Amino acid sequence: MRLLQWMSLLLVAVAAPGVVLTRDPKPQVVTLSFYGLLCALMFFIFQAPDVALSQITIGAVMLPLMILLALTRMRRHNQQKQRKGSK
Amino acid sequence: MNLRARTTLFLVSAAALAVIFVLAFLDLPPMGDYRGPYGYVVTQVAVYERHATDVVNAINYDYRAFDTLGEEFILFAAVLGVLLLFRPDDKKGHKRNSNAQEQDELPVSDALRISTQAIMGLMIVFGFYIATHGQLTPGSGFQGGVILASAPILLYLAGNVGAFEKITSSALVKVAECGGAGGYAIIGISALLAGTHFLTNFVPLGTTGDLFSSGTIAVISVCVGVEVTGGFVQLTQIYLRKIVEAELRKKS
Amino acid sequence: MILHVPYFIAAWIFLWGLYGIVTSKNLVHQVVCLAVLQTSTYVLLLTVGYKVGGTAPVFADIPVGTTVVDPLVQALMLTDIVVEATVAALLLAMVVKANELANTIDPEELRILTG
Amino acid sequence: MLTTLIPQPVAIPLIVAAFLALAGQWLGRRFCDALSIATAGATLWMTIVILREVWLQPYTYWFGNWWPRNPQVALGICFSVDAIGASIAMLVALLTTAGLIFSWKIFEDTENHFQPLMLIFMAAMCGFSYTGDLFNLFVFFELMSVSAFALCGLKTLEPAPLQGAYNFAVVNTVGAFMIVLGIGLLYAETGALNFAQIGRSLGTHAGRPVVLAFLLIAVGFMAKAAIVPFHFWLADAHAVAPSPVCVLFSGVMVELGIYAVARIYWTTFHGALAGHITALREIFLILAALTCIVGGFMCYAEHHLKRLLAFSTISHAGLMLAGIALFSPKALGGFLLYALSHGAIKGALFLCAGIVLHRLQKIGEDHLHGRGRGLWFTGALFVLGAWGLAGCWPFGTLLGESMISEDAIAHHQSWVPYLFIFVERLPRPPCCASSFGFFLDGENLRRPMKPLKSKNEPKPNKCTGELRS
Repeated sequence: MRLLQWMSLLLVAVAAPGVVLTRDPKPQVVTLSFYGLLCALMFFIFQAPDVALSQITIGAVMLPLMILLALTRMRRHNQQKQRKGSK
Repeated sequence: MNLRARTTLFLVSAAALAVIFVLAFLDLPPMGDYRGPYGYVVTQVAVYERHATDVVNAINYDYRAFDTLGEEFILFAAVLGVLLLFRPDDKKGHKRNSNAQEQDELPVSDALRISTQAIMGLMIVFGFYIATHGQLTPGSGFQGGVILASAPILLYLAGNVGAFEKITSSALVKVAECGGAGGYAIIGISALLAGTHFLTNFVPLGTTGDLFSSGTIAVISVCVGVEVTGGFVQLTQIYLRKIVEAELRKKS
Repeated sequence: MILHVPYFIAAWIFLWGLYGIVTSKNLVHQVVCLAVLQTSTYVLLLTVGYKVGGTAPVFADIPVGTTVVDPLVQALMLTDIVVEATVAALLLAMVVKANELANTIDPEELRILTG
Repeated sequence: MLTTLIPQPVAIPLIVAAFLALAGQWLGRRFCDALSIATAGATLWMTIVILREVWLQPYTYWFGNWWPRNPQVALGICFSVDAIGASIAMLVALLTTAGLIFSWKIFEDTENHFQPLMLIFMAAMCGFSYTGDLFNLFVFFELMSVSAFALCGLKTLEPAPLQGAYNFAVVNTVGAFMIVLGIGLLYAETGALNFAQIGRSLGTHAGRPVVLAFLLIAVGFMAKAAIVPFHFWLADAHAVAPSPVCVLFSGVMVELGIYAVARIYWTTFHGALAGHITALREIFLILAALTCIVGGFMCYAEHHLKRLLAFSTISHAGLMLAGIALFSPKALGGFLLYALSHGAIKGALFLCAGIVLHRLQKIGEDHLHGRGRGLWFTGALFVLGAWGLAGCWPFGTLLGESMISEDAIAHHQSWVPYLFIFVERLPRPPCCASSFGFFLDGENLRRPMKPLKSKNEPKPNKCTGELRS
């Protein structure tokens, strides 16, 4: 149990700079989702199942999904802009 | 200020901040040495007083329910804000495409369609289960609501764009969001009418461990679930709507 | 000392998130960094409420009186998660809208454009 | 009486907001306006009654009827309403009512999202000034922030408002997370969230975590109050937000940030930090002085009317911080007087600015309206307001200022009065002049373009009349 706790804490500690240093938003969504899962795992190991469930639904699914949708919408807008520009 | 200057400034202040943090944290009780008293008292009395077995939810929806009321209205205000931001051209686009909703299927393989629909059914059942069993097991209205809100997206993934559009832009979503949030506050006010303090339990507590136990905790949890479903459906649908419109236009 | 390391991890994550926000060249990236910064509060609260040998504070299968971890910090974290998700949604909407109006999501360029 | 009344300034606006957001589209614009104004007015009445009841004796209200148990462990959340919190809540309700009346005809295209957000904003600020629980304070802080971000991005046709709102949101959210860290530290030390209980539990000794917790929480709230390292968002946000929203931002939100620091200090840290008080006083006073100076200088350099007012808010925030930075009851009283009068005056000024901007924009569009008595009346009000901000007789700013100054001299900080002179007296001539110039130029520039047409001057503005009274 002790070992698991330390491992989950260290994983989160290592993953956080990883997310920050992924400068391109699209891969960053993937790392963020993974980071969210790691956090959820940590909550679970630290006996916080309620929080773990929230974290999985929000941090690992909903938030990356919203970012992905926002990115798609922005890309679409930029493409339309370019098409209009080329015409 | 350019990037380099900002980074240097940050590094200097971060170093100072790190020293302060380390110094202060060394004096905290070490991990695993929880001193209380809040946790000790509440775990002793919660099950007895509130007939709820999940103490976290007993705190969230009863002892500190007023916090949760604020929290739900944070979500409510954020949804209003997002709707406000996307107000003008979305309205036009919506009108333009309301007739295009009849032809609604995008080409995807049958295997994908059937499996996503099966998963969607599972998610809905699971979301309902989580949202209604908040007082007994981990998870509550909030988590259940988020699960329910992500179900329609599977519909979109399965290529059933028209159905997605129909479900997510119906007035029901709005009713759910406002009704859930308002209902929570109304439950609080009802306690005043019953002659006690705001958000006091005023319904029978039931038997500990039953589905219909713990009084207002279960009711509030369901309210929150309804609101969160409505709120998050709107949040995701706002982005998807534009994309959906473009795809429908491409097809017609 | 070793048992204080989780607190240091919280500070570590906080500083990394702050670093990301300060040096970000993309508003979406900045929003994600804000989410990372937020997780430092989770780590801190989790550590504060942890009790050696405690189980989850759910008395469905265990009798009242068993050693459990502190339920209050978990309730606080739940609120925290909601706050983070909603703020992020609002910020993302602003970023999308800014991109539609100014055609850029670089904070520097945006600052030049808006004066 | 009080028992049923105290939760209602928070609960009623929230319920009405949910109702309006749902049913507003079917009920029609005028009905929504009327209902929201009625709600704000009712809240104003309730806050006044509460203020009268708690004037002499603070009152503690336990939500969910969870009274503290033996030995003094509070499981629930409480509102501990005292005269200071109650009067600030009254100011909140007053300014919201004024802002809602002002916006009767301005926002036609907001799809009934504006009034619910204003009501939520008001409820959050009322809750913020009443609450007696640390985490509840954070929740209302966030509720206030989120509705403020949304209101700030109301005009979505240009990128500048969005950028202002975005910067505002990021700075404030980082501040909010610092507050959570501080709460976590305090909870680790004391295992409580109730102000009074934490205070008792800390006793008279403060370890390093407690000092850090106080600093983190204070910094988080000061980000909201636009104290110097965090001042840059305020001018952006104020310049772009619509005028009725600016009224609330400048009139109360900034004051609430400072009030929160004072409240937490007096209810929680007063005993524990007594040993560090001299150092804290120095730090806070230096921050206050910096804020005053930065705000003052930027005030000189500014010509945009709303930005001018925004920078003046920054320098006055510095003064108010000086009021609480002395950490003495008398200066706190001075702060309260100063905050109340500054809030009312600044609110009136922003409304005047709103009238001017609105009117000139209309003139620019159709050259129809004359600029007769209405605008002169507004101009006169504006100058009167500027006079009040300068801390002159008969405004409350003078009394607040003298209380703070006397107390500062008693604490051997004799330079604080000069700070007041710097902020209040020196920039006033240029400000008044520039506002005069603004009104006069507004007249002169446009006169050649079209002859004055109108006797059809719109009705004199109710909101300005009400605010001054």
